[in-house]
Amino acid sequence: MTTTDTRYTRADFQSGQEVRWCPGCGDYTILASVQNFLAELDVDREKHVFVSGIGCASRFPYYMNTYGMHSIHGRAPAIATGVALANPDLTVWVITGDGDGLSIGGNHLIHALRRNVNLKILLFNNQIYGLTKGQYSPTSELGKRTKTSPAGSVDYPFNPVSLALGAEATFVARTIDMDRPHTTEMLRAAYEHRGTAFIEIYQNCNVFNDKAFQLLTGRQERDANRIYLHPGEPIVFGADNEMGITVGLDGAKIVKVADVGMDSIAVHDPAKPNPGVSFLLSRLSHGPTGPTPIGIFRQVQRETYGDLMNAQIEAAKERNANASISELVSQHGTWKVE
Amino acid sequence: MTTTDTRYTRADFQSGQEVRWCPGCGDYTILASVQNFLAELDVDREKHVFVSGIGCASRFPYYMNTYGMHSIHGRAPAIATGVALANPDLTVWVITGDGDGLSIGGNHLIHALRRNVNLKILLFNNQIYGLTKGQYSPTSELGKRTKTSPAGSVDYPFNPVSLALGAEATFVARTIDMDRPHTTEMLRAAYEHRGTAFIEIYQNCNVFNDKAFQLLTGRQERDANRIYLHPGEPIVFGADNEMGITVGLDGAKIVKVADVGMDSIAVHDPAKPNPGVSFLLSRLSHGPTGPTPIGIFRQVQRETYGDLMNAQIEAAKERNANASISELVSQHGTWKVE
Amino acid sequence: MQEETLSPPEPPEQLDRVVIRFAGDSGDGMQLAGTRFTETSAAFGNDLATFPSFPAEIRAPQGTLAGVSSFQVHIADWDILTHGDQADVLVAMNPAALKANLREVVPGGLILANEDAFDDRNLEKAGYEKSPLSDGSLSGYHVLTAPMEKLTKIAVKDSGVTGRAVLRSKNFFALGLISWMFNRPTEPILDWVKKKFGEDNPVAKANLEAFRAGFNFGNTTEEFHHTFEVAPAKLPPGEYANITGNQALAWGLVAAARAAGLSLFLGSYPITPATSILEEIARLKHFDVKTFQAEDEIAGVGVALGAAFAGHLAVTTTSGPGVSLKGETLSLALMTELPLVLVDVQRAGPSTGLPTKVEQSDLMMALHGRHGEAPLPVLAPASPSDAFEVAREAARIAIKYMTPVILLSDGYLANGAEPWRIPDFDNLPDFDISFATEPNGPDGEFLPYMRNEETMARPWAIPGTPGLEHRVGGLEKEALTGNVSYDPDNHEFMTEQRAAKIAGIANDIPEAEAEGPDEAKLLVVSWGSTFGAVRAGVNNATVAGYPTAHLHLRYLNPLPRNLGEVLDSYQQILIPELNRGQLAAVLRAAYLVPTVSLSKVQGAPFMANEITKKIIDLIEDAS
Amino acid sequence: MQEETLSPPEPPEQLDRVVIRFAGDSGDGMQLAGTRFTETSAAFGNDLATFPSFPAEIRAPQGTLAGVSSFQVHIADWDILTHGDQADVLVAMNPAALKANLREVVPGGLILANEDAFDDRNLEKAGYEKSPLSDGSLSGYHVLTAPMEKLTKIAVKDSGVTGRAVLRSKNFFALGLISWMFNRPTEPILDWVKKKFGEDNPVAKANLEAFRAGFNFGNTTEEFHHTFEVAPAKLPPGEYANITGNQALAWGLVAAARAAGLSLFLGSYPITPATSILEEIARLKHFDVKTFQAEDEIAGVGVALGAAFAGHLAVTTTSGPGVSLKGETLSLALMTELPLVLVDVQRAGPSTGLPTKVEQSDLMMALHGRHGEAPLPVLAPASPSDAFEVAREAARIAIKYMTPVILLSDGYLANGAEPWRIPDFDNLPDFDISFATEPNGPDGEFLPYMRNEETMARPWAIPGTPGLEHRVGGLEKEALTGNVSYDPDNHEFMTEQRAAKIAGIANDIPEAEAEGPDEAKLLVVSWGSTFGAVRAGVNNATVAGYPTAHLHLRYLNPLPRNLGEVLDSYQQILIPELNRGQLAAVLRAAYLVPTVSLSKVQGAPFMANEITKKIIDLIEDAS
Ligand SMILES: Cc1ncc(C[n+]2csc(CCOP(=O)(O)OP(=O)(O)O)c2C)c(N)n1
Ligand SMILES: Cc1ncc(C[n+]2csc(CCOP(=O)(O)OP(=O)(O)O)c2C)c(N)n1
Ligand code: SF4
Ligand code: SF4
Ligand SMILES: [Mg+2]
Ligand SMILES: [Mg+2]
Repeated sequence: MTTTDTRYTRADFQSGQEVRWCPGCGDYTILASVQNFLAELDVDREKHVFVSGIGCASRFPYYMNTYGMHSIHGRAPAIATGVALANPDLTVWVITGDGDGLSIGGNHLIHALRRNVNLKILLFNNQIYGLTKGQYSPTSELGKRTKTSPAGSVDYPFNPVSLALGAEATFVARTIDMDRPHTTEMLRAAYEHRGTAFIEIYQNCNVFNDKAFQLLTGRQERDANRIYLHPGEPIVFGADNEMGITVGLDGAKIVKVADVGMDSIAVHDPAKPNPGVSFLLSRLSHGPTGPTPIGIFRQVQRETYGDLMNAQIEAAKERNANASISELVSQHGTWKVE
Repeated sequence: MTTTDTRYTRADFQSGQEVRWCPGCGDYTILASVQNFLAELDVDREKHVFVSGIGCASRFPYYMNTYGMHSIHGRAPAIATGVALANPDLTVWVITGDGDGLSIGGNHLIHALRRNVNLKILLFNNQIYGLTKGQYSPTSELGKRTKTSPAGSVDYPFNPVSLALGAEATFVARTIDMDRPHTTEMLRAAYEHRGTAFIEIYQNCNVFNDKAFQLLTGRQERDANRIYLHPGEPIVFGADNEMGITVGLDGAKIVKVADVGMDSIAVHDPAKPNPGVSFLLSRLSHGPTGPTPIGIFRQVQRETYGDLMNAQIEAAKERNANASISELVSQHGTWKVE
Repeated sequence: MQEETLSPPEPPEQLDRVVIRFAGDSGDGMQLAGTRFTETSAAFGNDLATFPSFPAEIRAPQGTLAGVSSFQVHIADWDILTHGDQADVLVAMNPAALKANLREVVPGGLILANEDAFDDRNLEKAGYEKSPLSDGSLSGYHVLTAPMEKLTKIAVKDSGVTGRAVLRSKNFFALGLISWMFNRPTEPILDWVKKKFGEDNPVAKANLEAFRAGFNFGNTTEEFHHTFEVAPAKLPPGEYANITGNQALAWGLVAAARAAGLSLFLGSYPITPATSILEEIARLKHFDVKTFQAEDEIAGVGVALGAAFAGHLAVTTTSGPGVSLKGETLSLALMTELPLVLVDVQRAGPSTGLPTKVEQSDLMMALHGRHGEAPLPVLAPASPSDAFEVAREAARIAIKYMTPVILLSDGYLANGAEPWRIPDFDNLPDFDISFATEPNGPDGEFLPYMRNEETMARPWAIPGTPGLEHRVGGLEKEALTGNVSYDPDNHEFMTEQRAAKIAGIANDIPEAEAEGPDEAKLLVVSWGSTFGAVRAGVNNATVAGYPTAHLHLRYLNPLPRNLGEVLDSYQQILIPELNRGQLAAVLRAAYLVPTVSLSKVQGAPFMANEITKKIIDLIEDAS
Repeated sequence: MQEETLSPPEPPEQLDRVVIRFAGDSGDGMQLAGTRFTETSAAFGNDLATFPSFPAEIRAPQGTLAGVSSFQVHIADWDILTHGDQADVLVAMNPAALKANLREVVPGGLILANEDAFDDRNLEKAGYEKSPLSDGSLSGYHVLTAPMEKLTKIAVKDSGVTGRAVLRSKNFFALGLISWMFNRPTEPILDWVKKKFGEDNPVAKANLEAFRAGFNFGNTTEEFHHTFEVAPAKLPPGEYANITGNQALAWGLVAAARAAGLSLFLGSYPITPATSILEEIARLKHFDVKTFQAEDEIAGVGVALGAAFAGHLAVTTTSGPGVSLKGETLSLALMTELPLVLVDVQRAGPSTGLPTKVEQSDLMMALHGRHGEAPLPVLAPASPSDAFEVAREAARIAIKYMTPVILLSDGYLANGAEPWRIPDFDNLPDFDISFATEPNGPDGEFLPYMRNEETMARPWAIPGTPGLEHRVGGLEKEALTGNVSYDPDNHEFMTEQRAAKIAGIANDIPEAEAEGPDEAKLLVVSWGSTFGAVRAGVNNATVAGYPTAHLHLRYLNPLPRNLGEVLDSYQQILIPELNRGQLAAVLRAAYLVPTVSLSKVQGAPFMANEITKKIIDLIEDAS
């Protein structure tokens, strides 16, 4: 995409630090998507803050020529919450991994989601611990053999989209590193969402978990497996949109459109106040092992924590203009000693 | 219920420690329900272990004449996981509160649920921090005024049932302290479930959050607001079962049975492999502020973490009978110095 | 108005000090009675110190020892230092209160018992076989009894309060009786009741009537003919308010933010005995403060760190177990060199320990409770009112030196109150703070780790500032640029710089000054809330002919720059601590001086006489 | 078979020791080459010590300084102590490897370079303007070059490996050349390749051919005419295996569980450099071990504590940041008095610091990183093989005294290897452990806090045992019953008991014994992984005419009971530490002895000569 009519180019968002992911890592692609998107966005560079935890993905802030903090493992949502509440003018991005965000950081993540703090959370899900060299993560499939699960993992994985919906998230989406236009679309929607926006990004770790997303990225396989969710449109997929989704008492189901007729295909509406159907869609796959929905699952407005907090502060200030420390300390009564 | 044909009476499960909740606290009722249930159950007393965190609810183990640990704030699911995995013959109960289990302990809770460790988790939800004298909790309603939210809470609450379902729980139920027969029924179902069983128990804190569950416990109100879920039966409620639940594209809805006809009323099936409909039901209320489902939302079989782990260990032992330390340390080769 | 008639008939006996303890069941309103008595004494002009003590349970069973709640207040006509080692007067509302508190009453002290509560049931609950009021076991005390419940019932019969609620006013009966006995001004109490409940409220009426009944009971009952008076203290002139340690911390932090021209951001998770700081600050939104009740302690310090990065005065408050959880994030704050104040209101440990009781056992954790070489400033207030100044000081150091700072208060300071001479806020110095706005490097570059020459602080460049975009993080930083650096020499250099920055704060804090007679050869060194008891104990020893000096440390890291010299100039060093010798270990390692520790780990503060006794023993042994 | 013909033509020069460093890009297989060289040297009978060094990134960009990986091995015909201060031989697979490692080569040392990699692109990536192989800058070294890539390509052309994969074998070419030069037995290497890949596998063939090509290149190329030999060391007789610190810990823990007759339960969360302990134990399910990869460090220690309660030998492994998180749970383990071993494989801090580098800066945290009075035993192994025994010892103490124990290893021990004389397992003592099965109280009651008279340990009564139902927890425990107790005296009593129990372990560990000449007036005190360098440095000083004694501490808490006496018998005490003086502070506080610290905080181990130099300086200064 061209950026001639904006102030910025991608280079303006590249920090001097050498990018040090493994050659071929999906993180490069996401970095490029984000940098290009921010250049297009044309928002003052100093207004962006990237906060991350620890992991390969979490090195991200170092490569962004914006404000940033490469914090500690799992705590980025909490730290970012502090940044966002302290200064509502900033756009605060959280970069996290499946280990960082769902294992050690799971609690901060679900609390940020329910509070609806104004954060944009990008969870790079490579279904593995990359930085520590290949242990299974909370999104690794059952039976996965890694160094810490030599006989196969016995940890049933999370479905990050389901978890986010269960945690009262107002914006939940999924995209794929390799699908750059879609990634950009999701970034834009997240940016425009007021509140916590959560995007799960399927990211290939070609060193420790190569081809985990092959079904969604392989030339041969991807058409049959990417279920794009477009608001207001019936949910269909396949090379010729021959497949579709119905939603009913047994959950969401994959059907041949021809078998049920287009009218029975569910029309996607991420803005439903009730997250129930979004949740049903999230259950279509429990990982990228078959047809998998990609796109925005849920996108609703709810007042943000920050806005509610600031309204209380403003109201208090109005009621109590010129509050002084002397008054404060005298409120329960004082006496004079002459 | 009579216990004459069992070895135990309630007294056998009462420890010598004086029970020290505030008079009128719902915790007393739950304690009685649990003690009576265990007496009925007729399982060796020493096979029960109660592990709790910190909070009023978490004093529970002290009052049980079983093994127990009153641990630290939020960590009970982790500690209990260790107990359960170390000794599969035990029945391990986790007692936690809405603060203990959903605030500081949220991560351990969701991970226990996804792993399906063989634990029975009783979350006493009084929508307040009792022990620390009345601050809002992650289940307190928006706008609640407490000592730490004098202008009203701006924290959008969790729905514990939704959260548990989003976290891949295999057994999720809700009951009410005052409804002792129902509590017992839920305890029994949880006990019989192999895997992590999660029960949210609405518990009245008459000191800091009195009447939070009035709609479900008040003589006047309760019939109109308790939606009992009975497996295999249509979901109806009201004094004359005049109200019912339908499930459709817009989620679960409350309807007059007369308006839609009994055939349109959803038949409850907690054993559906897909948790979608259970989730829809959980969205009928976001707290006890109107008609609220009570009962088992989900109950499915999935291999437990412990069983899978033990199978791997047994298989390894079989393959490697009589493994010796000498062999272990020699596996990469040794040499002799004469 | 009727109040004016409430005055005692004969001239009261003058006392220079008295310690009164109100004790009853936790439902009996003893904290309220004590607080009201304190406030009226403060208004009267006494110096005072208080010591509330709560049961650990929210509501322990009524009438049991576990349920006893007490409030001790020490009033004097001079500048007192402690809440009093033992009580001169014990108000016992039931047998359990008597039993639980008797060992805290001076021999020959006055016991004022609510005789109505000494029935068989209550006696049994308290574990008495016979009534101590009649079995002679209290012969070493002066015992007075009053049928407080009966008289309260009668007094409130027209108030509109009925049923069991009637008895709730019996604390006001007791308060009235004690107020009469100690010749207190009644207006402050009566006014408070009216203001609190509304003049026409039945509860207000009941309380007022009960109070008057108690007052009149003293007035008219022969047994109570004798009254006492403690004259106003000759405190330095000024305006005074009563203040608890947690209030002082809350207000001091708000004042610090004002002084710095910053918004205050408090990220916290409730925990006894720190919670009320959060609760107090949450009420102060009109001071542009943000409070965030986090999901846990780690998030509490995490949000605070984020807010610090974004330019707020960031604070996190907690108690011991919470500090154990915050170490990793504190370590990040230290590496990113961002200002942050961590308040630890210490309680008795380890683990959950005795959550409502005092201890000073987190000092070593404050100094060392993080992985790696991670030195931080540590400060501790000496008294509730000192906590205001120390809160400001902690914030000043955090901002000036771009470092997390640990403030060690404790459960004794948290709830204890004392009169505080309100400072002249206009003349308190503002903090000199400036965010970076311009590049500071040679080629118009911004160098986030270029240090101020004097303070060694790095610049505070907050997000939103154009041109200063930079990244911080937990990996070792390259000097100047702040880029990630794996260079061995840089790591050593930065480790030394971080240490030197903290050590250098010693030049920005007062020198240590021991107080006491010149001939003293024994120095007592203390820190934190033991100040009052230790100072009183030292004074008493000196008066008793054992000249002793006292040095109280407000700064635990860095230590005052002349401390080694001061310690070297004494022959004996005694270090009383509510732990097993933590400060002693620090001083021994730093200065290789022999020390004697006086340890107390009972969840209770020192008594002055414990200090005095130890001093005398030591001096006797040495001579 | 062809191998037999691979032997050098002229008799080799005899050396008593040599240090060889393999260095290349992290994709070049240097760790593999180094490990194979080590194994064949071990089989040959040399004593040896290794030091692998990895880049911090998973895959730093190829050819850059950040991407350099190296493996140093020290082989000798005598009992060596360190991996060698500097390398005698550097194998440099590319310019970056040369640049990054040159300062670690002895003056006049041999540099063996892969000349094919010194092209313009690689030179630029490494920051060279001209090729150091030709610009004279290496004139202080002996430089040999070989076209390793070209020759490798030729050698493997019939192996079946094609394309870019061909070059993967060049590490075997280098290994062959070095093996020839140092007269190593080739069978162990050739056998290993065949076993690892399968004899007919193309990769095996390629590696074998590349190895032979390297070996033959030495044999036939004039430049390489000279070869060396390091004779087998005269190690104590026995069976030996090569062992790294993390392997030793893993195996030691498994052995400890066997000795105790318990199942091992490891609750852990991956973190560098501790992860491989979890990875190793996860493979050992046939030893009835359970490993649990927890959601975080808190859960890791939490599950372990639960397993301890249920009667397993419970362990949690981590590194610095993880310990910062585990403090609260450790405090609970201490209060509940349950056995638990926490292994901290220290890395350079604070915060994320330098995660792959060594440091000893967690000692103070191990001793004090918890709220309240919370003393715990702390042990540290001296070398990879010592780690096996220390793991057993930590478990023994934990179980015998019913306490959590902290074992402080570090990143240097974790990956470094040395030959280990395999103990005679049949003769290692079993641990004496018995679960409680019967009530121990007067009336058939079970008293969970009734202490063993000798050890002061409480009974271990595990769930499932009829009649011993009891509750433990974090609130202060009443002596004997373990019920919750708020009694002040009980709290002090229990605090003292917990401290006395740990202090009493001093009677169950060996006395401190300094080694060195009688005339030594200077004592060097060390702990942990610095053992080898310190011992070598002390020996060298003594040999150089500066008689010096050495005391290495395996037990950091409690300290050996005679330590004070030992320290007092020297005039000077030098304490070298990879931190800023943490042990020094401990010893100064405990014994009031003056100490001199030698600190190194560079993410790297000591070199022996750093120790020697400091010793000589100190002795010179004192005389
Ligand atoms: C407190 C703490 N525990 C553990 C680690 C080690 N650690 C660093 S990153 C990581 C997991 C990373 O996995 P993920 O978040 O999926 O990121 P990825 O590397 O796959 O992008 C772990 C366990 C740490 N740095 N800090
Ligand atoms: C680490 C730690 N943080 C905070 C506390 C203080 N604390 C004890 S219980 C509690 C909340 C209890 O709420 P909940 O779990 O809802 O239990 P309830 O008392 O309502 O039954 C808190 C904040 C603590 N004990 N430990
Ligand atoms: S290890 Fe995997 S996730 Fe990490 S940088 Fe390499 S390819 Fe990417
Ligand atoms: S505070 Fe509330 S929850 Fe706690 S014991 Fe009292 S009534 Fe029960
Ligand atoms: Mg990952
Ligand atoms: Mg609660």
